[in-house]
Amino acid sequence: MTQLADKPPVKELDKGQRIDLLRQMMLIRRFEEKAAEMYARQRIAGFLHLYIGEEAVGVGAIAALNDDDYLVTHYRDHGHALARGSDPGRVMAELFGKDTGVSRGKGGSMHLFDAQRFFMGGYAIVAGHLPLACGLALASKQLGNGRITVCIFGDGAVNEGEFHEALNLAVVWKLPVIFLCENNFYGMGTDIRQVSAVIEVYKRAQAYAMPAEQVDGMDVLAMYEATQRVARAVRAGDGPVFLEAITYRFRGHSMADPEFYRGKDEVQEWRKHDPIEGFRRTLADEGVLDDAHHQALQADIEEVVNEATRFAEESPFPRPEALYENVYKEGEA
Amino acid sequence: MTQLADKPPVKELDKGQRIDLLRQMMLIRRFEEKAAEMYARQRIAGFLHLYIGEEAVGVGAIAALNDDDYLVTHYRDHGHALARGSDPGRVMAELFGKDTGVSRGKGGSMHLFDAQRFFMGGYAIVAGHLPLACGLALASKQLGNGRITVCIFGDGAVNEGEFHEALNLAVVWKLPVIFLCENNFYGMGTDIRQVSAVIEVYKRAQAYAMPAEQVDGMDVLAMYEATQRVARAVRAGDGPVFLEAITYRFRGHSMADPEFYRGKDEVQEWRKHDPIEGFRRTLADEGVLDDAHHQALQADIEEVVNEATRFAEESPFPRPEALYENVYKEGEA
Amino acid sequence: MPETTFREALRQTLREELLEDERVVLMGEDIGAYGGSYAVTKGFLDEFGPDRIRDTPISESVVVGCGIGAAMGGLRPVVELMTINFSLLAFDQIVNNASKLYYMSGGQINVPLVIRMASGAGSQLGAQHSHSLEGWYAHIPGLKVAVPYTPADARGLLKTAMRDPNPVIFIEHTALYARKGDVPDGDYRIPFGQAEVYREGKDVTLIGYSGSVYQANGAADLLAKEGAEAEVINLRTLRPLDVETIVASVRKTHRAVVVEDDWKFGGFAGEIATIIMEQAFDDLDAPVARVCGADVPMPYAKELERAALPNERQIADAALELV
Amino acid sequence: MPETTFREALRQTLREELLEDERVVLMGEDIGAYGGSYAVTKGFLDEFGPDRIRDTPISESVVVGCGIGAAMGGLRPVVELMTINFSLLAFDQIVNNASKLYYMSGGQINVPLVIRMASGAGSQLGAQHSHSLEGWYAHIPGLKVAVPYTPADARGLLKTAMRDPNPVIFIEHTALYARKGDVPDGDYRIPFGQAEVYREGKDVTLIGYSGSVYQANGAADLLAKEGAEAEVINLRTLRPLDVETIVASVRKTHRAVVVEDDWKFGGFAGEIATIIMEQAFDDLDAPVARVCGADVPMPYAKELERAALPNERQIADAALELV
Ligand SMILES: Cc1ncc(C[n+]2csc(CCOP(=O)(O)OP(=O)(O)O)c2C)c(N)n1
Ligand SMILES: Cc1ncc(C[n+]2csc(CCOP(=O)(O)OP(=O)(O)O)c2C)c(N)n1
Ligand SMILES: [Mg+2]
Ligand SMILES: [Mg+2]
Repeated sequence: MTQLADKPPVKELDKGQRIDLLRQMMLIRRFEEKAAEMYARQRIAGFLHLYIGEEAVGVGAIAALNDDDYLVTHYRDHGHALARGSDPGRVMAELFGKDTGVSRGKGGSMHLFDAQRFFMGGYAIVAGHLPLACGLALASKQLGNGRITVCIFGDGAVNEGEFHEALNLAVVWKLPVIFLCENNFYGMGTDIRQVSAVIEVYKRAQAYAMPAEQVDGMDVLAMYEATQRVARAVRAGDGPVFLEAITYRFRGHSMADPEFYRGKDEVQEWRKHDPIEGFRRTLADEGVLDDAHHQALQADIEEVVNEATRFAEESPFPRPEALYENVYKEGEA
Repeated sequence: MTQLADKPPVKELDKGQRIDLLRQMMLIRRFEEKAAEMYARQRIAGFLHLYIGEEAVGVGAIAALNDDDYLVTHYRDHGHALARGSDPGRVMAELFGKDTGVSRGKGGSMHLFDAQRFFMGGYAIVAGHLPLACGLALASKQLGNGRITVCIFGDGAVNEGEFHEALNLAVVWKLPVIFLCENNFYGMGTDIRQVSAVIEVYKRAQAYAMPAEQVDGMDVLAMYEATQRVARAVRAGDGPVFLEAITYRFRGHSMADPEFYRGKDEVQEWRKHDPIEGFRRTLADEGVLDDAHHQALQADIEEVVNEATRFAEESPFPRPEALYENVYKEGEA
Repeated sequence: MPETTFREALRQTLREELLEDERVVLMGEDIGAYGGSYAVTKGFLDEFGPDRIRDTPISESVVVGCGIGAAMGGLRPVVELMTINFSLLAFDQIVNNASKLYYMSGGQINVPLVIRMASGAGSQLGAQHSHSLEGWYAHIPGLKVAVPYTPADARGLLKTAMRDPNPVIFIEHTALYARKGDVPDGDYRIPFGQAEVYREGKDVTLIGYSGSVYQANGAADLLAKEGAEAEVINLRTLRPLDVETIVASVRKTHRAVVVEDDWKFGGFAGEIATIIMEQAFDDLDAPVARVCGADVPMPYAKELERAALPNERQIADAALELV
Repeated sequence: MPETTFREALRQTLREELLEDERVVLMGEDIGAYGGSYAVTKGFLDEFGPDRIRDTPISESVVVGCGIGAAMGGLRPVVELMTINFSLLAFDQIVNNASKLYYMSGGQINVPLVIRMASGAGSQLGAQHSHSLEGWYAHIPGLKVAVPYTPADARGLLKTAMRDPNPVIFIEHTALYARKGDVPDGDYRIPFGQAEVYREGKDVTLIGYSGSVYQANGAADLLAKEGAEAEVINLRTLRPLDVETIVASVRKTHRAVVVEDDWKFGGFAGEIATIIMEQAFDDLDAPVARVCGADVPMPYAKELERAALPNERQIADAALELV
């Protein structure tokens, strides 16, 4: 199942593939708008972190990977799971805490897992998953299965000690990892300028002599291009690479966020760079996607999201016995 | 008691002061040779980490500080305490685990404390004291007492997450700290080249836009010069500075070290750069110190060390009740 | 005695301390611009400025270590760790530095530091965000651990913590922030090591702390309906622990149930049960019972989470089994 | 059954595992060029090379996290943390990732990882290097905790740990490395959750694990001279805990003393004592006694350290008080 062949360079993407990138972003957007609605209707609880505004980062990057490349990410993970191909119904069911959810209702929004798709989970301890990425990459290297690991985290994770330890180890052991930082300028309510000695995050990688670059995270093709290119080098055994995606979160940190820390105007300014609307226009200008086609896409996605919500709604909750299941695995390793 | 005035530039050091630098290095060397002897005679137990070969780093740096500047260091701390002026008898008594020891026999070799001299301790968790340095510096800044904090650690500490967190915070809050790394190329038995992505340690500071430089740690005057110069800037409020002292440990990591990991020839090569013999020659060449004077120094130091050992030997062990003392401080803060 | 919330009691007390003592400095993630993840420090940044209300990077280890160093250097820092879950990243600083400095230095250096952290589960935050680990802190000599239940506790224990020359772990159960109660004003302090008999009874002693006093008290209501008078003890601090009050109550009721959100196996409830056995063995009519969290990582699903936490009915039933 | 040391038993067993399964990889500080701080991995680097014997930076958190990820990715990693003191820096990885992944993922991802760490005090290493915190690991659902005492335990429990699909914390008391004993060769495995009745007796049950079995047994010798027959139990694993063997013994002797190096207050000894009370209350002639470490950070001075650790005489006296 390992596909050593890399994904095609961005210029070789055909119309269908490019429209699919738009479709994926639209799906994530709509899915999360619905999730927010369901949160308000108390179908979903706990923390719900929306990816709205950042869709191009995950969609562009993940499309450039092989299906069996490992993915580990933080708690803002709906978009990453959907981009990896997880079933929207099972993801929504997880948010609802249903037994049919990708994590059987035990993980919730912050802990989506889909091991079949090599989606190794969303993690809620900031930077706590970076070390796991090193380990997954070490395993791939040792087992020679040609897989690379992509680890997604935010600008806030960069000041955790584990960020430092993980980047150093990845370089020292030449591990096949892409560290992908979603720099949306805020860690919860804290402005990166207030807490980071160096705010161009990619420069932090210099301390480890790790190749690093900044990418426009509002441009899905730019994300695809950069990821596809560095993935080849990483898969070839050149060691880890660091990508900083410049992006912005249009919504609050989580559903509870009063957003005292940033101005409405700043948010408005960024909304002008909406990655979905922007890419739709590009495709329209290029004559790849006309309005009729776009409306058809919207309608189709509306249907998928409604179906996913219906599925979640109608699915059963975990049985009471489930409480004590999956604490330990039986048998031998 | 705060002395805002800085120490004089290196070229203004008079003969007496320069001879004293030599004397301090000689004292540390002799003190530790005796400690090793006492360890063999089981007067001292636990871990004993000798500073032999690295004396110029601590002596040069500490001489360039004010007496009330804070000092925090790692477990290889005898040299630092003696350079700060702690009584050799009380330091030896601590190694003996006596009640007269600087830490009342409760700390041991790795945990020398002399708060009166603003020597805020030796710490045994690698990099665990870097955060404390930030705090001491924050207090000085907030209280406006003009003190700076010098934090000494090894090359092995730079891969700990706390190193990263501390350097970032120090820059963000513009804290008056000098981070002084004693790069002796090995962390216990591990060669820095095996575990550090970037082996020129001072370059790690770039990730935080912290001024950094490399200093010859076998040259006591070079250490004094660099420390005196950066201490002025740090005290003036320019923020933290990073110093990397290139040095070498002539003995094993601790008394138990079989030293499989490095060649005898390498050690021999470095011994040629003995900081004490080198500086003695310089002073001799300059006519500052003749053989007679040097022998007098040696005799004097022999006496000091013997006296310190006698004091330690004759001092009482802590009373049994001491076990339960100093767990909690009584009264109000 | 104006009525106010647990959150507001903390806020007012911290504010008074900031006004009273220049050396008091607050540090933590999102305590400034964001206003505190549980709004305890709301408005402080504007009132006291960025030098005293310090938003930190997401770097728990250096945040706590910096608090320790600042305390060594003469400040009276209050570190907010957002939640106890993240304190695991600062564990080494707390265990190896804060708790040991006074001892290791032979009494030369003490650490007057307060570390606040929200604790507890119950709002479907999942396995990594639902810990109740205060028992671990109570295990460490050199630390003190405050576990307020009422808004009055919040004020009285925080005032005491702020004047303690030793490091204090201050636990705030998230379920309590919005709860109201009378709070004495002025220099109201609750000494550490003095539990409160929250409710008197003669048939069984229900022992809780922080959030679990609520379930214990609810169980006492059920028991009252079912004809048993339960005494409810609010421990207030775990270290020092008020053994006297616990033992005195058990000598009277001859039965005890310890209630704790944390996992039972190897948890702090076992310490309380053992101390009761050690000191009131002959007074016990039955073994001390424990009602604690289920021995599983916390699940997200609402009903599973509910089933994983101690509830009134379980506690009442455990008590009835002893009677 | 050749006689060998605890250290050598571990070394041979690890070597066999490395030879048998390509997926076995060792990672840790100074396990390669240095030969292991306790010489357990001596010679491995030469025999198996740097890909399988991986010297790591001093970065406990990523070392453990990398071990977890490697296990997720199909390897059978063994992480050596040098000592349990440094595991505090990897605590978040162990508590929040290793122990919870199988549950959080709804059973999709398990973590077959062994984390070895030296534990215990007694050689004057001071406060920061003398912890015995295995009880904390035993508190965490999702982990298993092995605490070998004899060289045979070392081999048998490590073999079992290497085949467990779950994360195992493997504790090696530093006082045991040089101790000798008979070690069965071949595929010798000791199932987790089966304590050993190390010595039979009818008057009192002395319960220990890891290093403390030694003091318990020494106390049994003293008691024998003083006319009491003590039964000594070697727990072998703390999680799972062999409650049956403990309770069966107490049913016979009616008295128990739990011995633990760690601090008593809030320690694991309290769990054992409570379980005995819960399950054998009517068989107990006296409260279960605990002999544990003194409630202080570990002092350096030899005599103070000795006084801070449980010793034969204290244990014997505690037992005699019950008889
Ligand atoms: C170790 C840790 N500290 C604090 C938190 C609380 N917290 C959750 S998300 C967050 C901000 C993270 O910001 P960033 O990494 O930039 O990701 P973003 O939310 O912006 O996508 C914080 C502080 C946490 N989950 N883990
Ligand atoms: C957190 C932690 N991990 C591991 C150790 C064990 N250890 C003690 S000293 C040492 C090497 C430190 O090397 P370095 O920082 O270069 O200082 P040096 O001994 O060379 O002066 C190690 C790994 C420790 N004390 N603390
Ligand atoms: Mg962010
Ligand atoms: Mg070194």
